[in-house]
Amino acid sequence: MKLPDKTTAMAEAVARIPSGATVMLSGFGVPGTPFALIQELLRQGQDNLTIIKNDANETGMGVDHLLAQGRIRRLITTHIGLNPRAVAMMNAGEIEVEFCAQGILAERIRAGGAGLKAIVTDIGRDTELTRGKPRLEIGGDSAVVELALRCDVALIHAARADTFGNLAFAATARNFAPLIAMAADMVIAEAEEIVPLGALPPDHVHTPGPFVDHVVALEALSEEYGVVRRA
Amino acid sequence: MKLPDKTTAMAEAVARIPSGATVMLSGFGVPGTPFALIQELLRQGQDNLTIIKNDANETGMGVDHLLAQGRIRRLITTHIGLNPRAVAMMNAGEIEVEFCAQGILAERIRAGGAGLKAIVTDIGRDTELTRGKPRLEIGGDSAVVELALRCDVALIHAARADTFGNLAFAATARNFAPLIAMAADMVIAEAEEIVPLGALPPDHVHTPGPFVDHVVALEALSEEYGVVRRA
Amino acid sequence: MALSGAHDRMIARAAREIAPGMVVNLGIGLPTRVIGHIPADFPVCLHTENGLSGIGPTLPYEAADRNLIDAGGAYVSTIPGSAFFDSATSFALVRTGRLDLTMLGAFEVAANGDLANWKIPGRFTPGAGGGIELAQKARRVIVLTTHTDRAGNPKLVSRCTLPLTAAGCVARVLTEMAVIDVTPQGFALREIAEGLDPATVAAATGAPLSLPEGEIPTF
Amino acid sequence: MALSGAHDRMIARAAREIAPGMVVNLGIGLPTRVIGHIPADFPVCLHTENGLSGIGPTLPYEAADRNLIDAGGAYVSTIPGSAFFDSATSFALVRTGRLDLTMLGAFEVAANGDLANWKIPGRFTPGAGGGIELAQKARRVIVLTTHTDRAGNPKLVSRCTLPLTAAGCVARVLTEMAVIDVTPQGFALREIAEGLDPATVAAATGAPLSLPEGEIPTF
Repeated sequence: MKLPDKTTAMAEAVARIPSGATVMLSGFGVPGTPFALIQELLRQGQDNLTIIKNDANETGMGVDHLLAQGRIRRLITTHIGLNPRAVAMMNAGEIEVEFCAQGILAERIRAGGAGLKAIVTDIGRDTELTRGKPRLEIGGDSAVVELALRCDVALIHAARADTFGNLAFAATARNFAPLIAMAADMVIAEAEEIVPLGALPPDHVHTPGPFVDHVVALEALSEEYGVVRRA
Repeated sequence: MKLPDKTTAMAEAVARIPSGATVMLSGFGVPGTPFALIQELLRQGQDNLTIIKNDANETGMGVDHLLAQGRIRRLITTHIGLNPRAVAMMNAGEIEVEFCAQGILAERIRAGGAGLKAIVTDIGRDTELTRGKPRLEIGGDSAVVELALRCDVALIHAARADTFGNLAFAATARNFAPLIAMAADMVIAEAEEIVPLGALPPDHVHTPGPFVDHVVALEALSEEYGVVRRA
Repeated sequence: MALSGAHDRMIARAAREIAPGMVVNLGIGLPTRVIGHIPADFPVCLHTENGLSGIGPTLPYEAADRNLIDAGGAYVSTIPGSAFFDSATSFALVRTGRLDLTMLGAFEVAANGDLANWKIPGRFTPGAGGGIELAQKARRVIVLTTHTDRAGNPKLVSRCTLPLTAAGCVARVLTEMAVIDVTPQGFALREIAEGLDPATVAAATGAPLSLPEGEIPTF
Repeated sequence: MALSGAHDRMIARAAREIAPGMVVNLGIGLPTRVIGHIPADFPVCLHTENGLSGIGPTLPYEAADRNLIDAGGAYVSTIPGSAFFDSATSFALVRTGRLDLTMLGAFEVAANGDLANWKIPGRFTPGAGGGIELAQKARRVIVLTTHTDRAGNPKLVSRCTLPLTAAGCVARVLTEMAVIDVTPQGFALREIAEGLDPATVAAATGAPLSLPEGEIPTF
């Protein structure tokens, strides 16, 4: 037995994404956002996308480029407060935005990733975010049924990947990556470093290779990862 | 900021478990079973326990001791085929046994560990294992509502723990440990090695310290872990 | 944002809410500043919902790690015993009551403990982020906020007018003017900023404020 | 358990079901033995539900790692690129269709693809283990079993009498006697063990067995 090689050229991997696709993106703020895969998506021109990501990045970064070029039809997210364009486009009705409590977005994705249909929770019970969602009586208490989320493609940024697609993430760049890797019909991972089989210790793999379809090497690290001076 | 010390003496930690408690045990077969904590439970005499574990171990090991001494009232599990005593006690009505599909047991525990009320799944839909469970129509399909499981105490075997309770598991000894660590009101982890704070790289921790209440050092490794010759 | 002396004293006062051994989440904005007031040898575990337990000191630009931020985007550090985890695990910790305390910002806090901090309809809708779960599931929720908004309107109100983050979740409100508890009878003044009198606090509060008998402790 | 030549040929035949690049789970019992027939350089990822992708060769007693077993308890090994994970992640992989193929044992397989392999009421109830999810969610389910039980009763039946593991899940049955597909019209003979004739197979089968036109391939 030896494990198959899944390394793929960037352009070839991204070309498998059709317009109209539902795409999940890793990243919480900057760390973990797959900036290079997003750039390739911009270059290739796919549009009418449904994007599922924790946030909409900030002006001039990641998701913001897709918004600026009008590629996004719908955004499922938790917080867009750092992207004025996202807020403005939402207010103008140019994109649909569905907000979710952050941990419930994580769990809905994970539920899709675990092959479940839905989760049942009391989170957001008293808020407008759960208005209209089905309810279920559990233990005398009214709980909300939150449907599992899956996507056509997950785009992931990893610190290291081996050729079979085992992934390791760095620090808080992990965030949603292991979850969306489970919830996609096709997973494309860009990696800062591609290592030979056996270089990632089996106990330290964050996303097991069987979830990953394509591993793309990064030639250079996007400037969007750079540390910025904040006020 | 420095992280609190949670090292506790074995007897003191286990003394916090009352008779009648619901106790989750890590382990899939031998690897990961907390044999020393089980031995201390035997010594202290708690009974009328509800045990939640993947399996009932084999004759003369772990759960089997608790069964032999009549300490278990109810067992929630996936497979007891390797423990003739468990099968016999079930058939004789001396213990209640609730069977669950293995991955659904894992997800019910994880749901409890994620603070969810329930999960919704199509697994086991056509089997007697889901008979009597509530159903929910999702996307025109009938799915089963599986209630989350939580417990009073989780007993866990770790390869390494630091003094704050960060845990690392070895190979297939990981199995249910990270899940039950999330699903318990109190988590007691026995560790083959207790290392100083900082010795476990933050990217390689399997169970984060905030989930763990007590870390117990093992003086010797139970003989029950020994490799055995099989037919 | 530069803080006045009163704001600084509020932050220092907030730090005293943290008891040894706690697991604490400090929300975006003012609460994050509490980190600077925790002594280096104080036994506490700070959690950030983007996937880190054991937050260390905030780092200056030169020392920052591009992969290591808190939920507000500040460059933070680790300490011995830190752990990274994914977003699902992070909120599992929140929803199962493993957070002893969270401090959150607010647009409005009501006398019944309701909190609104994610949406001002038609004006600003950043989204709820992790706030709903922190508010609903931390064992103790303290709101750390300016007593009034920029226009001078009270943030402590009889009933929230904005969409709720969570109902009945707030135990205590800490402002530059006062420490106020949410009680079954509504807001109750517990401590007051040095140099202020209760009438001034009451006037800046948009709901009845009960005063303690005897002298009011200051901070 | 010692295998006869016919059983050995069945296992070797089963190995040929595995295509390059597949992710495969080999169930407890006979299926596990297929590992021994996969060439060292064959590109395949073997999965075991107790938390390992990339199973390597089974190890003898002397070389075993006490922490490294498959779901059947056999001491296995890793290969370059193996990964360990918890039980929830392991079944996430199963339930989301990441398994191209599973081979399972059976008490009974019905002509409509129903599988029963976890309970013989009143006699033996080991529990379902991971079998339900493997049967229900792997992209292709092959049953690998002796053609009859110890008493000589057929395991291939018109309708399962035992409690089901999953309904309509089995695509193919591989025994020491034959390769039989489950089709909309019921069992269909595809290949036959060398030296056997179709009538013998049909007689050992508890449901109608359609025969192919022309010569029947042997294995």
